[in-house]
Amino acid sequence: MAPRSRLHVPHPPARPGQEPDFSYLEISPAGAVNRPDITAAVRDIENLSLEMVRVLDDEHRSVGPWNPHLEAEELQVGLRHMLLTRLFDDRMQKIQRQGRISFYIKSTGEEAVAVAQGMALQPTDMLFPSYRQQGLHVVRGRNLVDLMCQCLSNTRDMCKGRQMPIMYHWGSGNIFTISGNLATQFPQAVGWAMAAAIKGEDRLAASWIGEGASAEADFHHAMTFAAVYQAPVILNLVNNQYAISTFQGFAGGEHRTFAQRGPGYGIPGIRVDGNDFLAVYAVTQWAAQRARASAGPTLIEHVTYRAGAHSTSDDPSRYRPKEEWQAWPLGDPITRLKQHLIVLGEWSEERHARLEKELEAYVTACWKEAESYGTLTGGPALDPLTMFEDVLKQMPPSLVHQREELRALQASAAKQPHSAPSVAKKG
Amino acid sequence: MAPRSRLHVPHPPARPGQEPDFSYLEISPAGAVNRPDITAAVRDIENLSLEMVRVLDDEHRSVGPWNPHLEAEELQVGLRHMLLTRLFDDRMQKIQRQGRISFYIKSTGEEAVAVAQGMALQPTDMLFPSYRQQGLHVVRGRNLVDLMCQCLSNTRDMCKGRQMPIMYHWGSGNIFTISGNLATQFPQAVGWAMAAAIKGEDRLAASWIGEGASAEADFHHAMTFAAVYQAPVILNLVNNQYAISTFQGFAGGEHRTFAQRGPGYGIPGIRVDGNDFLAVYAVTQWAAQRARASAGPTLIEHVTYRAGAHSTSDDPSRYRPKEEWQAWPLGDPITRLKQHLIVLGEWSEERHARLEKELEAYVTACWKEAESYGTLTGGPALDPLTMFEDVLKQMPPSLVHQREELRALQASAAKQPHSAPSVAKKG
Amino acid sequence: MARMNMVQALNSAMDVMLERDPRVVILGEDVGYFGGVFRVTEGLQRKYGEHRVLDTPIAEGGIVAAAIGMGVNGLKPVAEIQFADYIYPGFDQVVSELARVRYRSAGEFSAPVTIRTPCGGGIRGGQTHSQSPESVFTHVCGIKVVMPSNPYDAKGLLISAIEDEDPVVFFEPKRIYNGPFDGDPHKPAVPWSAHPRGEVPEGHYTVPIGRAEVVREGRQASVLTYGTMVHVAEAAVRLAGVDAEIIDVRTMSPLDVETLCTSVCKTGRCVVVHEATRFSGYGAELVATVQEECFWNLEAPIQRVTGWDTPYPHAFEWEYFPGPARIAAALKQVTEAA
Amino acid sequence: MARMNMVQALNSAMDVMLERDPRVVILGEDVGYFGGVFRVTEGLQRKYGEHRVLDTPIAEGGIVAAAIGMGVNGLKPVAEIQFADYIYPGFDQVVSELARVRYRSAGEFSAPVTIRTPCGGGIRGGQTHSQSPESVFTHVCGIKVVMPSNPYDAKGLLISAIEDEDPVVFFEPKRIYNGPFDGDPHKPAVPWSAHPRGEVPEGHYTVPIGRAEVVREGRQASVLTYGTMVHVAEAAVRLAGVDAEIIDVRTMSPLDVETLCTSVCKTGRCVVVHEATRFSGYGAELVATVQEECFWNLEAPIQRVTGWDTPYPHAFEWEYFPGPARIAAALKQVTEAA
Ligand SMILES: Cc1ncc(C[n+]2csc(CCOP(=O)(O)OP(=O)(O)O)c2C)c(N)n1
Ligand SMILES: Cc1ncc(C[n+]2csc(CCOP(=O)(O)OP(=O)(O)O)c2C)c(N)n1
Ligand SMILES: [Mg+2]
Ligand SMILES: [Mg+2]
Repeated sequence: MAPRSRLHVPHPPARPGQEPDFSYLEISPAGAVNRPDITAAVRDIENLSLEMVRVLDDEHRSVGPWNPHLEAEELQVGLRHMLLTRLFDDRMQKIQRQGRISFYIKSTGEEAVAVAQGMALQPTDMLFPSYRQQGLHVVRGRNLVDLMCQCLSNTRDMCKGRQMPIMYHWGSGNIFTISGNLATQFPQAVGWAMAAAIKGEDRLAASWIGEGASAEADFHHAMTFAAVYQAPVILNLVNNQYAISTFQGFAGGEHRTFAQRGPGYGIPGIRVDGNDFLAVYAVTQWAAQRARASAGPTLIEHVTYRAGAHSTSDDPSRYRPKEEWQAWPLGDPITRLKQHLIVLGEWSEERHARLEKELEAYVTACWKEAESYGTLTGGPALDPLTMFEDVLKQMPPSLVHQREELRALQASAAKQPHSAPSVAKKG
Repeated sequence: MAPRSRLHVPHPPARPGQEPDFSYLEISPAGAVNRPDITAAVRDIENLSLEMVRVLDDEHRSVGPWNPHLEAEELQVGLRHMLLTRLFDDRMQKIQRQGRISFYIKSTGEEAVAVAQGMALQPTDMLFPSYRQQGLHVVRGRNLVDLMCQCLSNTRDMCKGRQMPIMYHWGSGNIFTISGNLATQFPQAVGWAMAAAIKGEDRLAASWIGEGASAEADFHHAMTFAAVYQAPVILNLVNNQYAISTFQGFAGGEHRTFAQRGPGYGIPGIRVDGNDFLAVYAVTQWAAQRARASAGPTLIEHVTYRAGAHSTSDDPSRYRPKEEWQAWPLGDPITRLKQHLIVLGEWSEERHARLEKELEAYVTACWKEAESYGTLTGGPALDPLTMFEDVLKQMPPSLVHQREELRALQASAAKQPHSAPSVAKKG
Repeated sequence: MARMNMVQALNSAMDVMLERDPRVVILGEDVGYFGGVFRVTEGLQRKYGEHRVLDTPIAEGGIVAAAIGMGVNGLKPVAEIQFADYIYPGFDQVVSELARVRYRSAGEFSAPVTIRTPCGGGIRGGQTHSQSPESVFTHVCGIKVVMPSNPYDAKGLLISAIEDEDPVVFFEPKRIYNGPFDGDPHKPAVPWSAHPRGEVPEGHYTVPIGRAEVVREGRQASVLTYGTMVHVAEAAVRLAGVDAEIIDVRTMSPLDVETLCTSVCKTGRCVVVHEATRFSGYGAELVATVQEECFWNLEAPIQRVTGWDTPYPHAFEWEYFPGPARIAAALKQVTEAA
Repeated sequence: MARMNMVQALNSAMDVMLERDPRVVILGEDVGYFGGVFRVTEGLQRKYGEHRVLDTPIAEGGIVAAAIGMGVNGLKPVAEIQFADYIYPGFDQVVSELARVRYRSAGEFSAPVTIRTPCGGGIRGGQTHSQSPESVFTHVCGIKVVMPSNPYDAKGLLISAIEDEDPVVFFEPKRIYNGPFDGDPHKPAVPWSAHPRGEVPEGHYTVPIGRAEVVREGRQASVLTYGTMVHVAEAAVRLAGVDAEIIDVRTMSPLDVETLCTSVCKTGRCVVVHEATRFSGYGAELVATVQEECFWNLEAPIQRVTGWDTPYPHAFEWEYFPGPARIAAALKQVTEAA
């Protein structure tokens, strides 16, 4: 066999020890991209998928046709949600490091995606997130205690101890249950939207997928079904540059933007500065108007950066320069919105510091309450016998039997081990 | 529930009893599309995926930059291969109608795809066809008897009776085994091409998929892997307007060409008049040059029409006007090449009639020989005990045991039924 | 009452449910305008409109996923997978999603999807139009798995499946779509109209999921089987001259252990029959359950009569098919065992 | 000889094979530069180059398909599926393609692909990082299915798998990557260096596919198990105080019936243990085979000790896990049965 090879292998711009290099990233100036009518034909608006919609300029002013002209209060709410999401993430990560929960996934650096989008949608719209849009729960007013209890698998866990941390759901909040299997939610959201259209309802569905997961079959199914039935759905591809260790080139992002997948299927694609709260809000509004006007689905690529590790099982210093986040040309979404509000005269460093303190205290209070409902290692605990419920709506005889077997076992065993000290890697 | 629905449902242009209507089809004039250099960047040649490469004009002359300037003899060989493919198909269909084989699939109307492409590639290139590229076997000089024996599941069946008719393969001819599961060959071809690149070989892989099957996950995987590794592969999407009963709109072709999927992944897409032998040849040559120059994969959409039924299990008069084939604006690939040769002064109606007779006789002779090796209902028969072979390279004890069980059973049974009269639908 | 073959009975079940329940929608490849390659959905789109009966792209994973989304949004989708052999591209959505939505959300979300799919061989379909993959689905908790053996059950069970609040994978043995089949392909085809279970009420009725049926009472042995093989077993019992009880399992999961084991404990001898390959086939579960429950009554090892552990070969389908002779031999073996 | 844990042993197997055979290539999500999320491929890309050890897109179906194409083109691909729970998106390519290429082409084409994938629970992975789906693969003819229980076997079996001319699905019980686990999560972790099977030759050797191993001789009962549960069974035998023979099945398919049945025919009593859910689990096949071969020697019904028929719950993994107490109870039951 010849040692020579002509197989192309994508290379990330930088490895640990090298200078961060984001020269591959094509960035449009703020305000530069036109905002077409929602009824425009795909072929007339292909530029949206190649350029980058941006509203906040380098002086932190909002400019151009995509400026959503939000009230200052609304921006403050957005800032608050993003900050709360970040502080919540930081706390939970710390708690995981202490071994008090088994796993965690932060959304640091990407808060604008979930928060701006959540705010641009109606509460009745149905959301099918991946595991990195906890901001949606924050926007919709979820009590953080609920999220924490899920991470703790305690007596108030909405998942009754069945799922790993961060696999939230919220029926009344219209947020779907998260799966461990990547990408599966994407075509489900399309099916949900098809049903809404069949019923003639005005609700839309939105879903989120990582750029890495977009290589899965489900992405293709979602795009195809959405295009064929012109389903009222917003399909969000969050390109945070990394899957776990592999950069976006391994998902097919080397030669073309992910937003360009849209036009390939006859679906408008929009590439947006995912760290620009106003731009994300604006494109979401545009896509939502399209969906509500029966004008069809939209694919949005959010260009952002995963500032933290993939999860608490991951150590990114093994595969990328530590300094990348600082070098990321689109900045930090929280800082940018904060600076914008300051420029508007609607915010200050002092107010920000005060808010941060307030939210920190709130997170602390929530955690205290959550812990009172039990932890992995102590306090009140869920009854293990509940594990036999909800497999089917009605428990079949075999499961009744197995539950009784476990009940008897527990009765006979003086002490049955209840938890493991070891926590290994999870993807 | 509201009876109103805003779900879009694609509608074919015509149903049985209605006038055929191909106004949806965008057709470029022959010679109108530019032929870029094989090193051109995807974004600079997107027009190739929206327009239509055509060489033969309405006067049957070859025109424009894509004209491959083939010798007359080569064109005559192409004509012969296409005609033989068609006559073979017609004969096998008749034979199926007589109940002498269990199933058949014709390629009528699409012969130019397999034949022109087969001729434009090297014999060492590896082919991963779907079930409608029998022309590839013809081009590569396969004895028709071999194909017929496969359809007969007889003693000379290359598949040893294991596969339905038309599921050919040809190891030494570099044509891969056909699967009943749609689309699976597409990413396999990419893997094969990756291996060729890893080994530093100059061989390329080509694969074919129907526009209907392109909705399967495998299409997405093939495109993604081909794009990421820039594999030396030609990915052909044969858009013959129909899956089984559903027109191409149900595969996502309503709002955009299938060729446009290519640029969506960063892969050049070319839309070609699939019934224009010269155009198909030319684009294949271009794509093959790209692959051999390590310039990456190419997606080719062949715009053609499935003139016959989906298979012998199908009755297209239930879902489309009988007259559609006559109304098809891109004509019949055989007639068009024939007329071109006549215009060139290299062919005549008489020679054509003579060729047809000769090939008919050849097919008849092949069939006679094939039948002599056994049919489903008589003559020599394969040993059923061979069914236990090739599950694994070495037969495991359990299968040895099962084979002996069957052997004993057959010995004890005076007469064991060997075939069924009933043949039901297959997809 | 009307006479229906299995195709008509299944069609009638969907017709009844589309009529009664506006939440019911049908989706799948070629199921709409065309009425399905086996014509099981014939006429339904014309009657209920193309928003209730949807043709889909060819993407089984997409079909199942879309059905899940629809189910979550309050519809009751009935998805057709054109051949059971083609359910694998949708396997992840069935196993990781459809079967898990209720559990992982602690009951807050659920997707009451029915997946219909024709299975089994004997129609010269070769290895990719003949498979019976029920076993792998029975290993997946969170879904029910059903296979009827006659028109009456087919309609009643399909209505139950659609009404069920849990997902059901509904296998349709296509060899008996048009008539019962006793395992001899050379005999003239028998239509369902000549069979008592070809009498099918036109309106709504149900056959409960989770209940097996004794289709022939007997004392010498028990045959546990389902689908096409119920009829083949009947022929085998006649052939063997053994007074065997035949049980149509009907629901593979959840299993009606009681009916099965009552029979085997009574007869003390058992043959398990299915068309799928033997190794880790559903028969293994039946044997394992029965030997556990009836061990002290068993007088002979339980025999499995199944497809061989090879793909279903086109030319040798009748040598592959576990026909009456093989079943009869097993019956003799278990009844003659000391 | 060196001391290796299972991760190192598996890594060493690939290292040896990459070195010996230029056809061997590794592919999978994060397996290249990063060395795999469990670090099983650590250092291999650095040593052999990025054309022998390939990071891939996140698409299990694409990974398997690409591996098939590479196999057809003369390479010997070793594909990693990051978690066994994520093999389902590639299921069609495994079942309909990888397992069928040789058969349907009558041996003219074949794809000698090895699929490695970590399986099993006990690492707080919840329902989608804990599954043991071996059963469904054993029902698919045309592939071999293997699961080692210790570093020595892991390396020897993985080398055999890579050298095998047939496809092998190779399950790696991740709970015992770093050390044997006896079922008690509260005990301090034990490293492989303290275990005799943590002694692993550095070079090439093989452990044959298709052969079970008696890991403990005994007279009173036979425990048939594999993977993590081999160690748990050892603890259970001590706990129960029963002189049981423990058999590590090692290769689920093709099964070494002889070794298993020789043991059970000798002891007359049998317990089958696995971590996967019980219904239609691989244990059913073991029970079905054993009762057929050893019926006349069996003195008690064969017991199955398995995961419950629910998804693997995050909070209750130790109540879910078929631990020593449950196995010991089953051992008592079979040995005390009249
Ligand atoms: C089907 C499947 N394959 C693999 C994994 C393991 N896995 C979990 S997250 C992840 C990376 C996903 O990257 P991306 O989609 O970019 O999302 P991000 O984490 O960046 O938000 C992988 C490979 C999985 N959960 N599911
Ligand atoms: C996975 C899978 N799903 C469904 C089928 C049934 N089926 C066979 S051919 C066909 C239509 C394919 O249409 P297209 O891809 O356009 O190819 P064409 O027949 O037009 O060449 C269908 C649905 C199959 N063979 N495999
Ligand atoms: Mg990412
Ligand atoms: Mg087609």
